Amino acid sequence: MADYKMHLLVCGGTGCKASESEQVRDNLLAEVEKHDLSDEVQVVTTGCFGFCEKGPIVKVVPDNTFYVQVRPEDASTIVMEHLIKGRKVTHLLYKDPESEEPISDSKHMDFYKKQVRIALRNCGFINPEAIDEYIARDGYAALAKCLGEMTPQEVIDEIKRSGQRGRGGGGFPTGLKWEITSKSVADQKYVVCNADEGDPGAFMDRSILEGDPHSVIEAMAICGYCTASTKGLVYIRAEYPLAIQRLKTAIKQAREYGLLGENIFGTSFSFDISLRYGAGAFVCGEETALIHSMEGLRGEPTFKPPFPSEAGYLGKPTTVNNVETLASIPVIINKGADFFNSIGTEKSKGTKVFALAGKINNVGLIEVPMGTTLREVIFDIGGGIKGGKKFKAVQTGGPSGGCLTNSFLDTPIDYDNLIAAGSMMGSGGMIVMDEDDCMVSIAKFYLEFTLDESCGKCTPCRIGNKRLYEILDKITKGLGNEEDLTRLRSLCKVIKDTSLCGLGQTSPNPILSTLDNFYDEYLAHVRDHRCPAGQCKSLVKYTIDKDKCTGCTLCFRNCPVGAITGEKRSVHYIDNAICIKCGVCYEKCKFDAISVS
Amino acid sequence: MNMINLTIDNRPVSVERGTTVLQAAAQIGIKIPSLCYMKLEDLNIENKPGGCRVCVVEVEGRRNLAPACCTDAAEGMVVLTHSMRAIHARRTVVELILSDHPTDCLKCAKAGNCDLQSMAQHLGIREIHYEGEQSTFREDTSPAIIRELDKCIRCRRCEMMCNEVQSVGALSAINRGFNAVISPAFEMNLDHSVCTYCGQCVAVCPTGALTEVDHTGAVIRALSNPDKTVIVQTAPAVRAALGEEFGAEPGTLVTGKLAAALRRLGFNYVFDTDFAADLTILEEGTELLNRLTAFLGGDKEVKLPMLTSCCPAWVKFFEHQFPDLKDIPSSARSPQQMFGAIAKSYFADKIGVNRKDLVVVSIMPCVAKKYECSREEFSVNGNPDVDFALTTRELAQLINLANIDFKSLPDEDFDHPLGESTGAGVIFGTTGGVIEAAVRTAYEVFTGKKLSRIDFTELRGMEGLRHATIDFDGLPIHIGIAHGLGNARKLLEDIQAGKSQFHAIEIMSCPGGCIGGGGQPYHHGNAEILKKRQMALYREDAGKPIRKSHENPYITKLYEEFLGSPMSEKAHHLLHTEYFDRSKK
Amino acid sequence: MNKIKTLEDLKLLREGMQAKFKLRESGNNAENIVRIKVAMSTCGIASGAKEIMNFLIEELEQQAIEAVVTQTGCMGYCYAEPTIEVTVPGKEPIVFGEVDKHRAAEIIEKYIIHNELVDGILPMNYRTIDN
Amino acid sequence: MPKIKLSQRTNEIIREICASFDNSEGELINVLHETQHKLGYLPAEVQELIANELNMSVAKVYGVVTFYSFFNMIPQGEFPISVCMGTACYVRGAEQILHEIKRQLNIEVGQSTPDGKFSLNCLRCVGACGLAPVVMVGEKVYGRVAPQQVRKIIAEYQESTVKQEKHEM
Repeated sequence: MADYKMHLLVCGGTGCKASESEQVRDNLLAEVEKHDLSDEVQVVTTGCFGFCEKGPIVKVVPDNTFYVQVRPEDASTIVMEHLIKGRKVTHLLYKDPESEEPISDSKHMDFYKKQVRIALRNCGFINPEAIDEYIARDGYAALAKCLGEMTPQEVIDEIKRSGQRGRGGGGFPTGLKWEITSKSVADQKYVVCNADEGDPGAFMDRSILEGDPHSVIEAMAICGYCTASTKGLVYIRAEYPLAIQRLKTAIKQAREYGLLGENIFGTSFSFDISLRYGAGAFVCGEETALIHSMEGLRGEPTFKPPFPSEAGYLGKPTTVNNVETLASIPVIINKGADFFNSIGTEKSKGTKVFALAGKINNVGLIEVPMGTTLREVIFDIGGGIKGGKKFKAVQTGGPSGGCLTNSFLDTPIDYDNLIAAGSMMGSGGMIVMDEDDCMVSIAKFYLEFTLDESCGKCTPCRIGNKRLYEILDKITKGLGNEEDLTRLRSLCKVIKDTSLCGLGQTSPNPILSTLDNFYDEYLAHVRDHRCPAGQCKSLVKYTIDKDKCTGCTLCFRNCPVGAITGEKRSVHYIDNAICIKCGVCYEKCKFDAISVS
Repeated sequence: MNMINLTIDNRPVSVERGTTVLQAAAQIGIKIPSLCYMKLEDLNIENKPGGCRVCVVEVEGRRNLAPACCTDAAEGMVVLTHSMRAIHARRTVVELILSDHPTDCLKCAKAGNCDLQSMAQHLGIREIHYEGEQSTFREDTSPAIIRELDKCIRCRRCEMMCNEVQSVGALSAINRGFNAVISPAFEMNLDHSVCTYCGQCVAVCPTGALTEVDHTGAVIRALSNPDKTVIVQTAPAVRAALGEEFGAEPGTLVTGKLAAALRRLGFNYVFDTDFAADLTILEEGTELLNRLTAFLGGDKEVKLPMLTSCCPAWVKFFEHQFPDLKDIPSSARSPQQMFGAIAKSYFADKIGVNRKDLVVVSIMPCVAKKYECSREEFSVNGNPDVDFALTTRELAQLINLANIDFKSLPDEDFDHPLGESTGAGVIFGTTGGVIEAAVRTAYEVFTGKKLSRIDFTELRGMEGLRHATIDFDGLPIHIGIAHGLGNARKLLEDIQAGKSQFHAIEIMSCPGGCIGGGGQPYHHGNAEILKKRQMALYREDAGKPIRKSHENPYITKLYEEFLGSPMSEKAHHLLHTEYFDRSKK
Repeated sequence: MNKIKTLEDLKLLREGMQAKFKLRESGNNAENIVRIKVAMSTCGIASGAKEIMNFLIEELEQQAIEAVVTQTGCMGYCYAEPTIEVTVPGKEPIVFGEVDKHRAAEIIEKYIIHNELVDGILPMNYRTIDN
Repeated sequence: MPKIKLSQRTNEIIREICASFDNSEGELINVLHETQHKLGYLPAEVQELIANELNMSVAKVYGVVTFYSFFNMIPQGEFPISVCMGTACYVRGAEQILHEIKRQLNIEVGQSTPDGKFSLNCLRCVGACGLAPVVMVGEKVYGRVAPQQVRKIIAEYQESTVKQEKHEM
């Protein structure tokens, strides 16, 4: 029976695999066996370490030695030197780029970990339904500190000094927002948590509420203290039943502990929270629309000013903050503004949570310091593109954002850089696209979304976006011309310039950014009536190469519409009148016999 | 201190805090075009959704263009209303609206009066660069109003009128995005809804999406039928507004030309609804005095205040929304219906014409009157007392059709006996007028004394809710006045709550009263027009030799010859009515 | 539970809880038990985390292994759901991804009982703010 | 729209819900959520009653119901199928899945099969992007769905007749 004293962890992430990590593992196994260490040393493949640029990676446990860029031929050295002689293989250790000193222990090289978890600090760590676990991790200590040791203005100053900006997309300084509400005079004020996360492909807020609801409750109470509000409301999507349930449990527990309710911590401050449910309207993420929705009305935005901080819910001053913004507040109070503003870039402080999705290996929820580059996010943390395909674009900011290309990969992510690059931070959805994605179709996809979600109140958004969509639809059907591209751009600008709310003002961004970055692809559609990515169904045709087809019938069997005919062991044919261009045959064919044109 | 200095199109302007850029620009003669924005000054009516985006202007330092209608002027603001960028955006926005709008302007009911049409012309739009799918909706025809939503530009004025001003709640924005539109619940027909047909939605609709049902054809047919005797009555507010349709200044009285025009159109008798207004005063006034006397005598069964009942939209409003109060309004029919009932009995007998061969046409400032004359209780064996109600606008149409040059018409008089009226009948057309007319008669009947003054200025004005106390020779009579159904609702809620102190309340559905009716020439958002019409009616009243309804000799004659006395059995049968619970409760 | 009235109350509670967890994690005394956290966020549950949690509880009980199985929120490894974190006394917590019943059984058998790692563990690739 | 008459019990349920929110107009959306939760959908008669109880115009209620995609005016199928159309699912082929479901069931989005068994809707991101493309049948989430699997997923429910625990009107 084996009793392992040591483990060799070989990264099996896609990036490392591409650089022969499998061979490294096999060689290590062979070496271990050769030296008869099989009972003491176990070689295992792991998931991605998030440090793909230095892969393949081998980590030795329990001493946490971290070897980088390990070649298959290094296996014998590692086994001989490290396992047998107990000496670290210095030339495989990661060298500090500044001091050139090798770093032996992964405990001392946290910097390779591109992620820093502040808003997500408790997610996946504590039981979200156990307030005690939250308290054990300094939960409600920030609230206690605020109530016991700080004046509201001091708290606001601290938040202002932290440089935190709203994580919902707009990037308005949080402290300033609080200050405006605090200075508004009214008999009743409100704190609203905007949990109407509607961006398709974004699930940051949901994860925080599901994983750490108390951090949001605590922050709302702190905001209540700062702004002299006694009522909090969480506006949450009805599509998030689990988050709703966890939040309800958390509120109940906080009340039982006296952390919500009358005279919190024995002070004169009272605060309580209730829930309001969204009902499937993306535009309600816009704060004035959200407030109307909470009032039981159609979620139509109204012109600002007045801002909610002056006249919001029921006409009273209201602070509206996004979930992620709130989740970081207790950290700012506990660890101080300087801790927070030491992270990030000049104008964007702290960390940002992203929901990494699309054609990427490590789909997931990540949190990185502002200023991390897209390349680090996509290729290190995200483990690169799925299926070894070529990276084409990354879409940030959801329907309000844009598609960024290769040339932006080394741009440090922050509010201003993303806007300068033609996209925006948005709430943090990050969708990665590969060579198979047609950028015109992507733009059309987003427009369809906006069209569906436009409230219909203002002309440019209601009709303008419809017209944009129609032009894009025409282009993807091969019916467009170059003049359409000019019209597209011109209309985009007017819609941005004249729309009532943020939804309309940003809805053309996916088009403008793809026009800027993928103009050739648009040209191919309108000039040659060709979709380079082969995605626009009207423009593609699947054909079977009769020289390559072996008559294996795999395509025939998989075709969902019966468009393929052919006898066993003889050449098959696709009837293009029936074909729905789903591409299944293309994917299934083992002989490369099916081509797209 | 509270003045703000800014620059608009390179010209300095100083405005009060809270002034919008649109208003500030207007102060220095810069008219920024707008479509959805509408403000009726002094009537507390404002539509400011900021939705059409036609009024966008460039404000220095701002990322986007700003809608002038909802952007407050700020100190040091630099505004450009006609920069390239603003013009391009404005034209594109209008092009977008046009791209979702039918182009059948030539045969649109609103042609020539359409704000969108004028806007397109104003901006010189000759091409629409963004054609595409148009939103289409089912056309809805009700007894009074036609909804052609394909022509709706989502300005939301009708929704605002129906909800905020009238508190009727028949219309709401529904759906969203490209499919968003203004509609009754479940996209049902208007006649299945709680709509009162007050027509205020029609009055403010900038396009042809909301118009009245056109009865001009039916009237022409009747006029050209030799077997029919066709008579016409014309409501007080019409004479103060019809001139506008022919280029006259708002507030011009065209009573004489009106009578002349109607005669030239071929009506056999040209009468005046004002006559019926005088009759109404006698019936309603008597009813009030009866109720008042009984009440003062301690009769617990008697309900006060008494509410006027001349306005058909108001009647339908309380039938839907306050059915529990349906015993409170006077049982007196409206002047239009009193006229019809008398015309088809007393007058028909007089001229020896069978009621079936007598066609009664009314000219009304109102679209609800079309509905009112179709109410079953106002017909005898299927023959309505009033056959057709035309709006002031339809009459203008008819005058044009008949090749009449209105401006050059001589002044003529109404015919007798149903054309004689007093000043009291004239002021029925404005808010406060009905109750003033009633007071003039009730006072004299109640006290037995002659009034020392006839003008009750305390009852006049434009505020939505007014009240006054009139001394009936030692007895203080508390009077309430509401125009706009939203204001009426407040008084009704007070009554429901037992808080109302009034003895009598006058209610008119339309802001300003009938002069602001849904059938009047379009005011295009200019409240001055309403005020001028109101002043015109008071002028006409002041110039009348007789100014109290009970002194109208033809009314006296009518009672002597036909009705007996006010509230007599015959009067009750012909001139009074009952109300129905139309709520779904 | 009594209400927390003062900062002191909170501190006491916090310290009490921390001590309790430390006890569990330090692993050289009474609380010498295995701790398993199952990521139970929407996508975790959608990919079967609930079933895995039940399975783990049953299996551990059947095999008489002293263990506490709790739920937690999203660990961030959405591509590898369901994910669980296993802390064997005296050792660093280890996260396993794509845990189906088969793999869960393997984790108990190999890792918890025999200290043998299984392929596909997920290295912690982020920094925390704890220090 | 066919008229239905609400049963006494349904009337009571709605009144209770409205009362639990103090018959307050501002709570309309909560009332609608709760009512739909109990009754499954919000037909005209239900909206009329709610309008009455909250003392507001039924046009406004309808305006709100038609604004939010979460509210239904027609009964959902016994097994409501929702295809996630979030971006992550879209780039991983959600459109083909949707197309395939439409073809299999011969219905369009927003419709139900004639036997009332299935209804089809699109939704925006259930937050299970790691499993894209995602299809939900009732509460059950199917991840990483391929067009060829659609037939099998539907077949799972074709035979079954689990009655929804919704209150009958």
